[in-house]
Amino acid sequence: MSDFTPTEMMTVAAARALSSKDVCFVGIGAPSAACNLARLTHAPGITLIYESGTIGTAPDVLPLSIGDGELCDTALTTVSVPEMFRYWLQGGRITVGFLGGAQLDRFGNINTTVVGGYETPKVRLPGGGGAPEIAISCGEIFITMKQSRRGFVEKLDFITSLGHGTGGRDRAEHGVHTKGPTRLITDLAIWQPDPETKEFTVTSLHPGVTKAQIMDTVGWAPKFAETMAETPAPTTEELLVLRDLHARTKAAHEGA
Amino acid sequence: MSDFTPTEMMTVAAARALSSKDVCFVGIGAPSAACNLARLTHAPGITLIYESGTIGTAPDVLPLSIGDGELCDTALTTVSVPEMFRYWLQGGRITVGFLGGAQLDRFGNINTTVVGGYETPKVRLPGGGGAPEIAISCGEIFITMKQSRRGFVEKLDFITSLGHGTGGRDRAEHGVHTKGPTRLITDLAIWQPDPETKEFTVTSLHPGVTKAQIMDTVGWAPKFAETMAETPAPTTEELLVLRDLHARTKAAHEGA
Amino acid sequence: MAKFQTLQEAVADNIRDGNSIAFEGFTHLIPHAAAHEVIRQGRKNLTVMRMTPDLIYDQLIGMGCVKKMIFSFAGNPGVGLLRRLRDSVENGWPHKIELEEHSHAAMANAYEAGAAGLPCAVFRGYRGAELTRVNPNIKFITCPFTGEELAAVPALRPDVAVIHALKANRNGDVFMEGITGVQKEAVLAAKRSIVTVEEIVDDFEGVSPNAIILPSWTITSVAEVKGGAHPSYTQGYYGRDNAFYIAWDDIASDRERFRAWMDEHVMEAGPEVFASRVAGLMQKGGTR
Amino acid sequence: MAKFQTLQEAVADNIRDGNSIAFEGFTHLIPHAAAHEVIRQGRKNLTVMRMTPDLIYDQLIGMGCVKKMIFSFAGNPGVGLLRRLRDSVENGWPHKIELEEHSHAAMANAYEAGAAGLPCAVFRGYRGAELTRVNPNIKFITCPFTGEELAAVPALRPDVAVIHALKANRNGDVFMEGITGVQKEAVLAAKRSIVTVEEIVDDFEGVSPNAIILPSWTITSVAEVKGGAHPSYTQGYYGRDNAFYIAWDDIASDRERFRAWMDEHVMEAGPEVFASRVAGLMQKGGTR
Repeated sequence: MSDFTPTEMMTVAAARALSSKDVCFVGIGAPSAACNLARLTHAPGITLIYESGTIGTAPDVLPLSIGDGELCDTALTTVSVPEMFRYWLQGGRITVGFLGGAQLDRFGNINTTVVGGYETPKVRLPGGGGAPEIAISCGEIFITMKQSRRGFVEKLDFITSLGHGTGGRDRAEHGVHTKGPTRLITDLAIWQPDPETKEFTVTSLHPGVTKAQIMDTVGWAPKFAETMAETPAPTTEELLVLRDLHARTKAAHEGA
Repeated sequence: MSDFTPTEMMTVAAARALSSKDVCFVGIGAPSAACNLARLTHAPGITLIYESGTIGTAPDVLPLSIGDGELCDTALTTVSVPEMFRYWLQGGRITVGFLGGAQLDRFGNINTTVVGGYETPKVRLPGGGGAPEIAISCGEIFITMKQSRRGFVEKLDFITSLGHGTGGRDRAEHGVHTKGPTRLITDLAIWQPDPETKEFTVTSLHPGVTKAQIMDTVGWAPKFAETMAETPAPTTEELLVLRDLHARTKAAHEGA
Repeated sequence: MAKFQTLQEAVADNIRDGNSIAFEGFTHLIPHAAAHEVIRQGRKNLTVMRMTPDLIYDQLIGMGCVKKMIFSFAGNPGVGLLRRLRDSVENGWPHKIELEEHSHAAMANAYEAGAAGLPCAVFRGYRGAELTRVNPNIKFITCPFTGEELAAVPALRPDVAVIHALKANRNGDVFMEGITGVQKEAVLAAKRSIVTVEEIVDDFEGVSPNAIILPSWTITSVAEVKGGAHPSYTQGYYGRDNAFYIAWDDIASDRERFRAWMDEHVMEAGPEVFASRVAGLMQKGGTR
Repeated sequence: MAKFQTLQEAVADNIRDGNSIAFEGFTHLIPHAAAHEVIRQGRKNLTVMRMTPDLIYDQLIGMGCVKKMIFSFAGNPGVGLLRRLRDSVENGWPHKIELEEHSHAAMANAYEAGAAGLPCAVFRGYRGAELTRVNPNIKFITCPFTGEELAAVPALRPDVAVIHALKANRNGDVFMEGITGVQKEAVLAAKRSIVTVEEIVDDFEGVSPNAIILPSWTITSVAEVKGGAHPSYTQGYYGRDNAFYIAWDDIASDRERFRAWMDEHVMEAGPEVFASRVAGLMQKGGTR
């Protein structure tokens, strides 16, 4: 089974970064697929938390929304949303939070608020939701996003949530002592922040991806690690489990 | 049934001051008896809340502690203690709170902390518990206490909870806009604060009680209203219901 | 004590032009039937607040009911953007609404503070986030013990909270379970409240001693509206109509199509249509 | 993930001389067996915190384990004063303990702030109350929106939280119901935690989706101790031993009698005695 899509590679690479010891604050979309893939393969002990209040959930199909009944039905317990944000997120209990967005810069700052000016936007995006505090309260942040010049920009139109700020020690100077974005997993590569500058650097190219492809899909001059790995292709088991999950999800959401 | 004890008169008088519209924050002892007597007689719709978290409770026997299982078993629901103090007490949802204590002054300030100095007390009392915030957050406060020179003092050894402070507008000057103590119900009389000075004034003597008895049991020169009422004696029904309640309680607590 | 009313009466009695209203429900239990009744009764100049404005706020905005929205995430969950909201903000149709934008943590804490009778909520938030530049209702205070800077936002205290719940008993107490979001806080923070319920029962048999119950005396009006959350869902009654959420993206993409849909399904309909909308979703209701 | 241990192991592994410990339980579910084990293991210089220090704190203080106590109401509920506490504070026997005294609202908010990872709790409290004069850990801050002064106290973050609960499942998740006080907050605020439970079950059948459950990964050690709350109670298992609370007043009134009781029932006993102590209280367990 050597055939796989870039999105599948992204999801599989994100899933591999998780372990049974993690407590994940899961967002809808790629993060949800990655976290549940990890749970169904190498990380059966992983704890998945959705901001709707569901703790230790194990959905059989992926939720369409952050609060599908499936999440509550399969959770260890479900708490109120104020409790979720106070005791569980702000309480420092989450090891990995997932973020993504419309725009990302080289330091992992994210924009999900507006394209254009805030008062008279070209596109009014949904806004931050949980992101501003997910970004600062989780032990570390994984970002999953497909690469494009529209999304990977030199300068954000709006800083919805803090990554490494202007780089270097800027994050800590905001009084934020969690690690921030430690991994950017795209459809083309895995990026990690430079230990000093905190600029995202490509550390692993997905199978068949070239440096030129990376440069063509990023709005700045990307840095590459001196020794880059090649991301191992999805295994047969990973692909089977992921495709099964998506097939069950599709059937469930269309079945209404 | 003309025979009744001063404690029974106190409990009955306190019960009569409550209505079906009240939401009461109930303490153990006389307040608990009074609130449940009201519920079992003229105020069946009254809502009783105990600080242990039980809301809308209807115990068949009086609890020995503020958190007896009986309170939870008969409650509409039971919430956590932080929620009780935040949403229900501080939220301004309580119409009547009950207080009592070791020492009381003429302005309804109460001491349940120490007799003597704070650092080297003669008697270390239990402390305030919920009282400091019950005193300021409830719509009004009823105080139930037996009169004695030891308890009704010229000056408190320690101000555990605010009544009318130094009188007049002092309570409002503390930034407290609830009514505070509106009624002091003792084994001998009913007292109400003077509208201007806020000093407790005897407005009704219990049957057979004389002014001299009041003066003998109070550590200051007590004020009497120009026209004092006589508290109506407990009715047969009130006494029957109260004694039944106490008998059931005694049987339950000794029965273990 | 809660009054049992029809939804029409409850909305007419409680919701007036210019009021601030929280229609809450976090994906689950969103009070669609009540929002439609507000639109039908033609209320205007509302300040609406909600953590996750989705279809009902797209509808309220598109129908011109809203003056200002306080929110933290405005999207069609799992589908995309809200097209009527965008049309208002980007093009001023039918008019440009005012936005007060927060994070989820801020909104959740602000409802909590409202329920707790506090003037503001204090939390660790907004560090390095640009909303602090555009929203003057985000301030910072200093912990008097550690010197740490903490975010503060005003408590949310709506004129009216509107929620949907599973059941009311004959006394007017209301029971919820599952994903309960900030609904309890919204009701306790509000001056008045309307609760629509799936059914009115004699008593809440077999529920936990710690069940999430709002006592009757904390609620203004209770109205039975079967299916009243559709296309949202009610745990144990019917599932989420995901297909409708997906379909909405198309309906809302065009002003004419939107108005036609609203005319047919809201303006010329009534709360009674909701029961039939969920008839096909019963087997997806979740069980426990 | 919680470790399943005997109570002896759990206490030995988690509780060290000089630690700060919250033994919580609001009348219900007070962890008596665990406190007795701490006394038996001879721990000293403890800073103990608890909203309602009652018999277990009287015992810990009388046995000389305590250096400092943080509390809001120290009484034998419904019976009277705590005689060993009084003997320490008034006469210095066996030594004088240090007191940090708060109101219930302050303690409850401080545990809540601890669970929420905040440095301090903010609430409307202490106005006109003299504790503000004697406790430097009560300060005031100003609401940046209204100018209202609000009380602030440091968050409670004990080294160890010790609680008693109804059940654990085989994964080490813990289930509580009834009057649950501040136990969840205490565990979430603490660095480590010990939970004694009435029984270990395969799964929590039939509980509410919103049941009060602490996930295994939030707990350090779980130990099964049947009757471990006696003379407090466990909802649905056994009732409160009111007669023992009344009897304690006499036992604790005299230093010799106290020491003799502690020797016989604590120092020369073990956690296994608790099961027999509740045998006669089963019919009073409360049902629902």
